[in-house]
Amino acid sequence: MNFDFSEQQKLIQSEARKFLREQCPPERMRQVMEQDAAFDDDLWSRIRDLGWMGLAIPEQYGGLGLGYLELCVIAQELGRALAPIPFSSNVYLFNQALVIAGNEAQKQRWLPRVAGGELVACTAVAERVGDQPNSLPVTEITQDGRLHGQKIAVVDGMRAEVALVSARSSKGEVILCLLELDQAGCERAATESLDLSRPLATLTLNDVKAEPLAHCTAQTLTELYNTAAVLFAFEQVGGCEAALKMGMSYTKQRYAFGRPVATFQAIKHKFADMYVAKEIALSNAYYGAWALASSAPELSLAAATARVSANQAYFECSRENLQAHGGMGYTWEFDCHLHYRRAQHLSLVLGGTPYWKERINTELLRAE
Amino acid sequence: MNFDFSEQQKLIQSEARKFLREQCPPERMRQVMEQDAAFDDDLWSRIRDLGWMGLAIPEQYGGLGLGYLELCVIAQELGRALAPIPFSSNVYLFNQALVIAGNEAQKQRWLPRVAGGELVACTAVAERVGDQPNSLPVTEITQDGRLHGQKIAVVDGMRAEVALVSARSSKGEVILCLLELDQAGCERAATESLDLSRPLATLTLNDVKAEPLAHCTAQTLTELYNTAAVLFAFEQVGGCEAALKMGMSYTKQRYAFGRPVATFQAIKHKFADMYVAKEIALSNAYYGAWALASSAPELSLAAATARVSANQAYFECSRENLQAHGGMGYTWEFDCHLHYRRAQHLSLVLGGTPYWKERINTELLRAE
Amino acid sequence: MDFKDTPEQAQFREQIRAWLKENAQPKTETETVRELSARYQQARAWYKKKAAAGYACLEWPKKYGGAGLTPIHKLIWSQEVAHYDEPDDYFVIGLGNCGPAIMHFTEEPLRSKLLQRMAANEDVWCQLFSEPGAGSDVAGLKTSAKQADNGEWRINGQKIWTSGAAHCDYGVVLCRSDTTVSKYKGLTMFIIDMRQPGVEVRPIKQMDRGQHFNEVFFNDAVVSDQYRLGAVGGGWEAALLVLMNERMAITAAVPNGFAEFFEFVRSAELDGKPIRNHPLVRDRLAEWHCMDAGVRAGFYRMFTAVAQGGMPGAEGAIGKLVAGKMNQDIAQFTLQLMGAAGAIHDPKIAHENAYFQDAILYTPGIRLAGGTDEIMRNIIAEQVLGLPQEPRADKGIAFEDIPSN
Amino acid sequence: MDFKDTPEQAQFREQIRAWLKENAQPKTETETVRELSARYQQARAWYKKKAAAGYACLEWPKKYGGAGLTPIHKLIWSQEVAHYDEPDDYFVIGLGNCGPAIMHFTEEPLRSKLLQRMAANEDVWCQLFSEPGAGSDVAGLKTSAKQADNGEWRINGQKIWTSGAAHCDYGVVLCRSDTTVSKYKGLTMFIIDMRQPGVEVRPIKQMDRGQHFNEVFFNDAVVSDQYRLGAVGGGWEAALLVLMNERMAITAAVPNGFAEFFEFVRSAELDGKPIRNHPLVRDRLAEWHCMDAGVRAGFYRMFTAVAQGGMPGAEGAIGKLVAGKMNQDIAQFTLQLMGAAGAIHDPKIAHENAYFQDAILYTPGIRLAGGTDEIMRNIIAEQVLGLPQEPRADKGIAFEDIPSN
Repeated sequence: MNFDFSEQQKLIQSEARKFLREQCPPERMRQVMEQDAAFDDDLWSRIRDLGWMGLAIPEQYGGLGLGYLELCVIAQELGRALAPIPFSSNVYLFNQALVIAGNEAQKQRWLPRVAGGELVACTAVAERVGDQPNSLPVTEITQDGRLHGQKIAVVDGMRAEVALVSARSSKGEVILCLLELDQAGCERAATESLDLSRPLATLTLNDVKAEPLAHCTAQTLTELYNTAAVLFAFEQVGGCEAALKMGMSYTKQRYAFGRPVATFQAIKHKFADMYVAKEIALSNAYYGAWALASSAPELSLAAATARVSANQAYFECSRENLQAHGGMGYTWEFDCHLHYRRAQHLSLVLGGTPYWKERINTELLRAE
Repeated sequence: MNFDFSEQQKLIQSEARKFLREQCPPERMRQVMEQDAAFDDDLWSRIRDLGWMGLAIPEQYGGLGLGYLELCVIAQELGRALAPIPFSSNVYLFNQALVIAGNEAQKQRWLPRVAGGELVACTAVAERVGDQPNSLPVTEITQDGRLHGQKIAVVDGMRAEVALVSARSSKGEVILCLLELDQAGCERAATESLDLSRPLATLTLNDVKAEPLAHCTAQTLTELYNTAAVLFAFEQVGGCEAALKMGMSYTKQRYAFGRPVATFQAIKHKFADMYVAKEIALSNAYYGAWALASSAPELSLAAATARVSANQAYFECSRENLQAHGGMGYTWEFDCHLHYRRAQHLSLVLGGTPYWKERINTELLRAE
Repeated sequence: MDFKDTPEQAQFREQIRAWLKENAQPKTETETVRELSARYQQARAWYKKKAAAGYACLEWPKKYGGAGLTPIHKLIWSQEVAHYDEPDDYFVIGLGNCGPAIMHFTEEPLRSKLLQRMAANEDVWCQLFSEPGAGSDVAGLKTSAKQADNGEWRINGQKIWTSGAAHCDYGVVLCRSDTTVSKYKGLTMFIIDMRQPGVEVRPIKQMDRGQHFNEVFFNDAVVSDQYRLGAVGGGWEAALLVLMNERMAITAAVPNGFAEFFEFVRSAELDGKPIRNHPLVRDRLAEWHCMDAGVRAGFYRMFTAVAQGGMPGAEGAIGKLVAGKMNQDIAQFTLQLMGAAGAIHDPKIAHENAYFQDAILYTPGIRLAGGTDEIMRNIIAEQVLGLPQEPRADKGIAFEDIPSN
Repeated sequence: MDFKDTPEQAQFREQIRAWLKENAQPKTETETVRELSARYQQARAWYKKKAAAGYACLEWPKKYGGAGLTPIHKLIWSQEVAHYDEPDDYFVIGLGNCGPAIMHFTEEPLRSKLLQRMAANEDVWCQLFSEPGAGSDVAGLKTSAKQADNGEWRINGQKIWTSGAAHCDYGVVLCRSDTTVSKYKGLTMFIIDMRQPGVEVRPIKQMDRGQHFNEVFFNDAVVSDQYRLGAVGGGWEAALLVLMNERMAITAAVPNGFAEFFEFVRSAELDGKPIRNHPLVRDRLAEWHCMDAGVRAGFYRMFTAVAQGGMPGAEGAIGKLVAGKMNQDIAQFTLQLMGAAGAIHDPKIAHENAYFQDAILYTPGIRLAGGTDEIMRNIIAEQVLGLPQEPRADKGIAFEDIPSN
């Protein structure tokens, strides 16, 4: 048994952490929030130069040809650093969709541009409040590849050049299509996001030209979300670790009643509970990483488990870090709310906890 | 607004508390548990002499003609004292069933005997694991009043002389019947109870003679359980208060790391949470008492609310009192488990929390 | 046990019902939670209106501009006004906290002058206790007051979390007048003119982007000794009186989110299905109903106790402790049900005018303001249950020797 | 990242799989949780069988009667034996806790003699640390050890929560040898012969009516100085070594009730309907699955760390903290679903052989034994996260002056 990342992977992680500590302090996220920017272009181009976007993309498409495990450790560091960039939209979702269900022409067209960080992509699935990833879209695609409909909560939708859009095929099945957004009939409107550093858009599609992923099946979206759930879980765990560290460091310095706040049992036990939640999420994320890297049949269960634990752990860690800061935690100036907002965002955009819990049930009770 | 018990009622309560403190220390419950007795006959006869069984029974049937509010304060004290007697079976259930749905002859026959404490009655509703109070019984009553079936979890069923039995009428509706247990075709078997001081029986009924409550409707059982839920809630809150007091008193005396255990913040906050749960349950029980005493249309919602809060509060208080005692709390010798067992018993025998939560929903979302 | 008014109470209730119907603004369906600071003008207009009708400061003596009635009348007023969309509690800190301190600690003619102006809403008051380094531990505050030879005091330091300070004319400020004695003994309380030189108010931007609270900086602000409240070194006792009045100020319960959640359950559809039929939602509805109902019934018990001449108990602390976490849990649960679209913070798209998105961002504040959850549990444990204090690291030594940051 | 054995591990696993298949008793469907004390004879027989085959004390040196293998072999053994109904961990306290202390603190020839007899299960050992007045605060113990002029020690006092003491031949006992120095400095540890005069064992009746634990009374029990473990006054350091070995003794995780709940969800019908379709039950299944899966995956991480020569971390503390409350919550939730019949504690009537009724009564013990939930959180906060200690009331003063009950 070797249930750990390799030395090489750990090295990639520590280099990433060092880079992001220097290049992506919380002020980066704050700038995007306060300037209503789409993302941090400067950080994005630096990360492109490091080759992270093509880490898991085969060399033939311009990537580094490494695997999912390398992506997992990078994700953890991006989450820790609250990086305000469309990495997940491009790499976990758009890129993965092509890997899973694109044909050679589609891959050749798009993967090199993802690997080179030359485009921003988005994924558009939800249409109404309450839609789950498995809800059948109202958005239709006609036989000749024209899309009609509206998509909401599209992360990075205001800046994206291309979108992965779920639609109802003429057979009444879900299909994923590639849609170039710079065409007539395609309107975008910004909607405020809980995580102001990760803006959302509403896309209105009126008879626009799209191209289905060539090998898309009814299972493709589920498979795609499994992969993304594991990677999101690593981002979330990275966030948990940052929030926990922030809370401990603040309460060790801050005094009340003549002693450091961190010496009070109520505060210590709060941190112990946060740590337990984080460790459980981390262990489940590891298991998801193993399942992803080894294409194990357990992936579906492992991904849902990792996601539910990570959703809960990051909410708890970001919420109680804020609480441990006392009144100052409630100010705009302190960074506590950055994690709290990011925790909301990450736990919602791939579908909320109830959806993923139901996925766990489906897997656990399958075959019975 | 006068949302409190009257001075007279408070006097009854303080007298009851004083009486039970002297006459019903926890050893009483322990004796019943350890001797596999049905209940504490001695305490029962003393309580009969005080007239508590007939407190709310009209004078014409041999009672004191007081109201439900007096019964509520007595219930709270019985719960506090862990009284191991069939008071609830006789007074909250059997007696109330007659009051709600008996005809004059039935009342005249049974109420004076309840008021005088001359009999033990039981209520037999559940038939299978998972049955809820509103499950349609399999037990049938024929046109000529013969019962066939089996009832489980019958509190006080081993000692009772008469049972109130739910059965399916020939119309397919639930009906409550009076059944004298001392007849051929009626078998009883003891089953172990979580609360060993409140024994349970399985009743097997094979062509036995029973008499429907004359004015019984499809709603009677629900009404009966509403009344009982409020009175049970007062017993449960009394138990919460005793458990909280026990835990505080023990941890104030006991030292660890050079200071009383009660000075540790984790322990203090535990007690604060227990107190909050208890206060919420108490306030909801008050509201239930008001609804009961004033026959308010809110009774159904108020009773369900009181029950759910009381179920949860007593579980929490009894469980965390035990926890606060440390290892000693886990011994047979200490009294912590007496409350913990009683909390289980009271929260289950009228139907568990999920049933009553559903009742709350029915009431809240009624008319919509 | 009943919910009936006495004949006198019933008559008073009828009277104010009639008056409110004529004068107060009804609630509307589309109402959104407005920032407190945005309601200042409305609050002021409403106050003047009710003061003119004789309904301001109901329980204050008439000589100070009150109505000379009792706390019960105030409670009845609170119940009735709650049916309208008026910011009736807006000036509660001045009236409920500062007012009684002025009544208790000042002499005539200053007393009547200050109170009458406060009762007439000519002066608005704030309370200046918390500091950046003294939140949960208020008595650890450092803002200094030094007396000059002429008897005047000079105040230096910084206060924080001062509600509505930008609109205030006066404040009650707690200062450290002696660092060489123990923590609770070296405090002195003063009235301060918020418009005077050396007092600077700066708004705090909250994480939900609201700006109701302020920082207040004192830079050699001079206060005459006549404005001292209580004895030199008697500030803590004076502060306790103010805080007890805070507890006495029986205001509406802290928002716990239940009403909004109930409305959501009643009306919302998710993924094309009414959520009222979802067992998990029903489980939560019942759970939160029990807490909401219990807190409400607890207030009825308190109301009764006060009507009988008693003091309010721990009901406020329980209500606040329950409300903060519950409201946050409700918001989280509801957003999760909404799926990806839960991340959209837009009243045109999200249910209940984005109440739950607003709430996820403001509920952390409920769990902190007026005492954190942890401090509430300390209060319940020590003041209600009588459990012993922890060993104190700040006991029996001079303030200047207490470890601090 | 993989779950593969090395070739050598795979070969070992194959070998023990084959042996277990021949020799161990399979699990049966109707198996009920048996009281530990009732399994003593079975445990002893099983131990002799595996010792004869060379599978006892896998990681001990051969000269002490072990197999001379590594902790990994022990872990592989634990994984494989878990598939059978054998009480393989029965003697873990003697072997896992006392054994390493004997190895570390005694001299030859006593060392080899004691360890070989322990490894052969000729002697069974127990650990005597906790006292009625020293549970969470073990170092507050009072059992006294006084040395006579001839060098012998006399032990007086009372220990509690001694697992299986009635069957034990020897114990490791921690005593207070000096009350005039500070708490952690006045302790000394000894070996004690449990059959000697002055040692009396009395079973404790647990609230679930089990009787696995005991009280042990010492009344002038004499111990030779040769049986002292470590220095006079060095008992706390010696105890830490024992307790670290407790942490090292990588045994099966504390039962968390998930497997039984899962089986219940798969198979049970309530009120005529399969409960697997009930959304509230499904919500709980997913919740508890996540915790169970996370604890299990945490053990894989620990396994890997140990295989790489590292030390186990906080995984055991996390597993125990999660398991106790979760198992209690599972029992409570399930009983509530059963309605009135949940109150029946009878394996013929209740689901899963009344597992949940048993569990509601034994889970409080999980939350207390081996450190309460509160102590587990202290350990995680201080030892894992490095948070500062609380101010200590028992620091820097002689033991006899520390307030106690």
